[in-house]
Amino acid sequence: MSMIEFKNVEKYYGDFHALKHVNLKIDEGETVVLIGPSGSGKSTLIRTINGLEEIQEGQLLVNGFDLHDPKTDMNRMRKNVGMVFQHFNLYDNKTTLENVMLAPRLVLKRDEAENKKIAMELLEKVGLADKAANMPSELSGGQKQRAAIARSLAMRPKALLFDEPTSALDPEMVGDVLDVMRDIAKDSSMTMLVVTHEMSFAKAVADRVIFMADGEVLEDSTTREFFEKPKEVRAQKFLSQVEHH
Amino acid sequence: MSMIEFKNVEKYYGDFHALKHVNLKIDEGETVVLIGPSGSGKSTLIRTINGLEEIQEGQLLVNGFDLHDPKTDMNRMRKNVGMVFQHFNLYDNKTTLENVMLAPRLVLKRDEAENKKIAMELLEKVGLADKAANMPSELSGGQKQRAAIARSLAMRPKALLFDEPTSALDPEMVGDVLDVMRDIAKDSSMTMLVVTHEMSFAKAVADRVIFMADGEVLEDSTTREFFEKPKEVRAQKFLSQVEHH
Amino acid sequence: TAKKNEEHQDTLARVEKLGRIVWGVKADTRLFGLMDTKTGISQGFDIDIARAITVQISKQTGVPMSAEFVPVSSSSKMQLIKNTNIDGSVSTMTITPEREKIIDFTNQYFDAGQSILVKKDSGIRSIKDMNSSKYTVIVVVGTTAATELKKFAPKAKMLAVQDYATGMQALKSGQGQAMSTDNAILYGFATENPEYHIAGKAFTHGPYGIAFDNNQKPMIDETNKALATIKENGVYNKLVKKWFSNVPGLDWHSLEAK
Amino acid sequence: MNLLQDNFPTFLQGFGYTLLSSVIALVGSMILGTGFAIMQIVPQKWARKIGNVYVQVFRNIPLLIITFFFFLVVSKYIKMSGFTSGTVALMLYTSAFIAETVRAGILSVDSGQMEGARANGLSFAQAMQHIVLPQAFRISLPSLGNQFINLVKNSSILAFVGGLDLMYQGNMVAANTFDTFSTYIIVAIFYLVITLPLSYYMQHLERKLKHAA
Amino acid sequence: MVTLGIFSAFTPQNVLYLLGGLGITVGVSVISVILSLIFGSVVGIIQFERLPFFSKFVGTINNVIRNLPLLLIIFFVYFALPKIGIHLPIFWATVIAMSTFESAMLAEIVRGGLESVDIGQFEGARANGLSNMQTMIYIILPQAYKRMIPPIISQLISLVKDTSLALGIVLAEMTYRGQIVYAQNSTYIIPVLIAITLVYFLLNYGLSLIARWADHKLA
Ligand SMILES: Nc1ncnc2c1ncn2[C@@H]1O[C@H](COP(=O)(O)OP(=O)(O)OP(=O)(O)O)[C@@H](O)[C@H]1O
Ligand SMILES: Nc1ncnc2c1ncn2[C@@H]1O[C@H](COP(=O)(O)OP(=O)(O)OP(=O)(O)O)[C@@H](O)[C@H]1O
Ligand SMILES: [Mg+2]
Ligand SMILES: [Mg+2]
Repeated sequence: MSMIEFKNVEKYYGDFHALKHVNLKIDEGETVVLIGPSGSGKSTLIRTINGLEEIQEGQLLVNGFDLHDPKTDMNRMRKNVGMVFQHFNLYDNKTTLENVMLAPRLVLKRDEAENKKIAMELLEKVGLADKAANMPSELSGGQKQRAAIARSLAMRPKALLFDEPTSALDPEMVGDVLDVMRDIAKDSSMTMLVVTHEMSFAKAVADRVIFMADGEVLEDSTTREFFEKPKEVRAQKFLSQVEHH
Repeated sequence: MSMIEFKNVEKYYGDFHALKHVNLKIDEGETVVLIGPSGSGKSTLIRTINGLEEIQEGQLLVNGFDLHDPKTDMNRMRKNVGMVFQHFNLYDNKTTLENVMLAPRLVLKRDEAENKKIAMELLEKVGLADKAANMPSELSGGQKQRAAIARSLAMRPKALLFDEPTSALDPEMVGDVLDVMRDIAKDSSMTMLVVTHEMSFAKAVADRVIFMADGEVLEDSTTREFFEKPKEVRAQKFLSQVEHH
Repeated sequence: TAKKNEEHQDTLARVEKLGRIVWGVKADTRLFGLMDTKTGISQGFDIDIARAITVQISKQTGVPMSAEFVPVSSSSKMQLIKNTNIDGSVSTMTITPEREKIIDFTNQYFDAGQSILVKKDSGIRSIKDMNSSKYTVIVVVGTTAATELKKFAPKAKMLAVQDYATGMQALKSGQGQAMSTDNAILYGFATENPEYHIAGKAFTHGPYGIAFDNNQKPMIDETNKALATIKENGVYNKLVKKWFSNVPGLDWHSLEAK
Repeated sequence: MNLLQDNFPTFLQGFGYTLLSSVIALVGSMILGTGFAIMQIVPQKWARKIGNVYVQVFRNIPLLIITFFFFLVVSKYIKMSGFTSGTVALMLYTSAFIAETVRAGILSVDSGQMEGARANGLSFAQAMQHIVLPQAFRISLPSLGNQFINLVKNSSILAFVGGLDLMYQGNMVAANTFDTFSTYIIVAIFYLVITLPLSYYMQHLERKLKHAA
Repeated sequence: MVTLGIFSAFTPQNVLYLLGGLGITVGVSVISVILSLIFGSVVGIIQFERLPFFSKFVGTINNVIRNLPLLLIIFFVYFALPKIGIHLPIFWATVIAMSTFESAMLAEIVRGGLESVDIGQFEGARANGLSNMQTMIYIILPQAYKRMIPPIISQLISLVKDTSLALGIVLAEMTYRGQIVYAQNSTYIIPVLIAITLVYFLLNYGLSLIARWADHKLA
């Protein structure tokens, strides 16, 4: 069953055509990596999936919800789709633990004791149990990102979206975050879509790689195919640049 | 004849001992590079030389003026000592040309026609003649720094102080600024004291290198001596870090 | 506690020197001093009296003087005299012993007493009916009514506003059940607002005087003399007729100088 | 200072009413102001328009006229005392300024906070209430404090409508004693007792926030 | 009754009378604006300069004035100052009271504006040989004022609105004259209040548009 499906999607920022005729299907449990040069529309695409950006034409189905239909209840849809941002976007006014517990309490009305238990388990899992009582400003970048992942997981989403989760981190922090993500990807019921420049992560974890440029999906292949012989010239060029770096 | 002379200088910020027992002599026409780890007191030292910071003990002679003497006329002293800052500090409300012309007009009462001629020559020299009418906000970082240098030169100072003039610049801008500085250093009557991490510049241009750490001057050697066999362990360590980078 | 005022110059000398008398007059009080929006000068009995007095003093002293008018409010008129912003005041000002300690009054130029203005259908017949905490009586800051009210209806609440215009509006919008001040002033409002009338007889006696700063005997004497003259020569009665002959329910002849 | 002794209860009563009016108006204007601040940033165009018109109107007309309007016009239909009229006017007037302050505060909260909360499943209202507003209030605390100081000062408008406040009682004492100089000095001291410490505290807060930034 | 008021309240003579009040409102405002810009700048600069003792002293006085109700200051200048021999005609008493208060408010804006100028601008100028005074006049003030235009205009809007308080001492400005007009006939009250409100609104909204335009232009 497909978890996320783009059908002839067009997205404009004013006059600017940011997503051009996108067709894309991601099945439940799949782990997909989305790559492409800066400004190609990766963030735009991923943000449309949980409704942070509206699309202007086509159909976008997420977990059965039609996002282009004004009658769709976005808040209900979002319960099932988590998102992790480049700049973490932790709640600056809440402790790490409260960051994780807030949405389940408010949205899922999860029982307080259970909520706390689940939250602590998740913080344990991402290696932050000892930072539960700290404020985000007291965490390092890598810790922030792991907290943000725990926060997303607490909602028990069916799909998780990552928008360059490691690119704002100091190099020594990247590993920890990727480890956590790898862990999540192992869970076969979780659908993951990840924008990243970490090619080693993509090679190791992704089932499929999607390459975008100028708002278009240029290539959509299995990981092995993509890294061994990318079909598109621009994808080849992009790969050589990224790996060289 | 010595242009700048520190004799047992002590400088405190409140309780913090920022310059410890500094003794230092820089002769007229010398080009000296000052290096050291972050927080070692380089900026503090260079800022005392044109009176932006007060010293608490010892004697500091600049071009014959005793800076620790409250009777010293700082404004007169400053006519002879220019300074170039890391963040340029151009006058944001004046054009490039006006930045260069303002101090000579107000302080030296230089004749307007002559002032303009000199200013344009200097802008020519730093490669900014075509930006004379632009506001600082319209210049790139490298252009700003070159304008700041021209502004300092317009006062025809005997000494020029540089506090990390290139460290706020994008890499591709650094070269142009260093070129201009190299030019100035060639003028044998100009005394230059430069805080920088650009070791290639130091090697090529400096007569002497001074190494500071924790508010103390730890080493004061000729450029060749310093780079070939630094005496101090900390200087060795520092060099290896900087050059590795 | 009022300070003595020796340092103030002699008012008569001042007005003679400047050739004008600056009178403080009301601007919001029908019949006595109501601003004429066309001329920007108040019109009313007080203004006409001030004019007549000025003319008369000019005659008496042989110094030609003009009358100038500055609008004052009940709350500001005392201060303005003390501050010599105005030379004198003809502004429905009741002569009271407390005030006489601080400023000087001439002989009375108009007889008045405090009353209440109420809605005709209110059932209130006199101030005594209002001695209850369920009633609010509207007064103007700095008037004698504010002090007198405490004696006659101690239980009633008091609402003091800055001027009569606001007071009347406040009465109409139900901020209080009565407005209390001199009957003479209330007649003006009753004329204007037929659904309101004056309830009961005046419960105080408080004639109006023309006021000057204290220790101004020469000025007081000149003014008293002028006042007596216009009462004698009929000018005063003409003004009474001009302003009060059309007030419903008022026997204006009783106001005439005998 | 006989004057102070003789009239102390009067001054104290006035002080009490000034405080009471200020606190009521503060609470009311915080609620209203926050509401209108949010109206100005929601996606719905019509709500923004209404919010904007409200703020512009109340910011640009004198408080005195709003007060008169309630005291003389509205009270014909809804009974309200001078104190109430003045306090309501004060509340509406101040709420426009608070709306501006809070709106600026909200806009200065990183947009990532709202996005993070929405993506995390919170509704717009929940995200506002739990995440954005608390941060916005913190940022705008110094200017909110200054609004409160203005509010206390502006409460002197009650004197025009018999609001029993400090200024009103001061006028009464001045009218009775003619000792304007001492009276107004005493009134000034009473006002300063509230406003001056607040004002110094706000300056301190402002400096602290600036350093933190 | 209300509709009747609307037609008869605005006779030519009433309108002229109210416009005269507008003239006084504008007159008081303009003079006070000029005075308070001058004094506010001086006091703000003194506070900013941190001169030993003097700046603290001026700052304290400024804080006291700033934290008093303007209405109190108006009453004080008109009713209390004469006690110590200072007599002012009503127009000037209003102007002095408003200028005193608004200067204190503007001084705070000026101080804040100066403090928001990057310290590097001072250092650049000082190192370039400019004196303190020259740095202030040629470099700091021009930059600070540019940034201060919007808050200064908001303060000026307050000033225009606050002229209405002078009705407390019977200055014949617009609000007072409005009262006089509806004292003639109480059905005039609603139309007169609305008309006055509208005039203030247009005056101040105009000013705030200028502020917004300036903000845009400078950003
Ligand atoms: N809110 C917006 N308004 C207008 N244009 C926008 C907006 N957001 C993005 N764009 C434009 O849309 C294009 C795609 O942007 P997007 O952020 O999706 O790229 P990206 O692939 O994520 O790039 P990067 O790798 O730099 O994050 C860019 O040209 C960008 O300038
Ligand atoms: N105004 C100040 N008040 C208090 N401490 C200060 C001040 N300026 C600098 N310091 C402290 O003095 C020490 C020396 O600072 P300085 O800026 O001179 O170092 P630096 O060698 O220039 O470092 P960097 O390479 O980072 O510029 C540091 O510990 C710094 O924190
Ligand atoms: Mg992106
Ligand atoms: Mg430094």
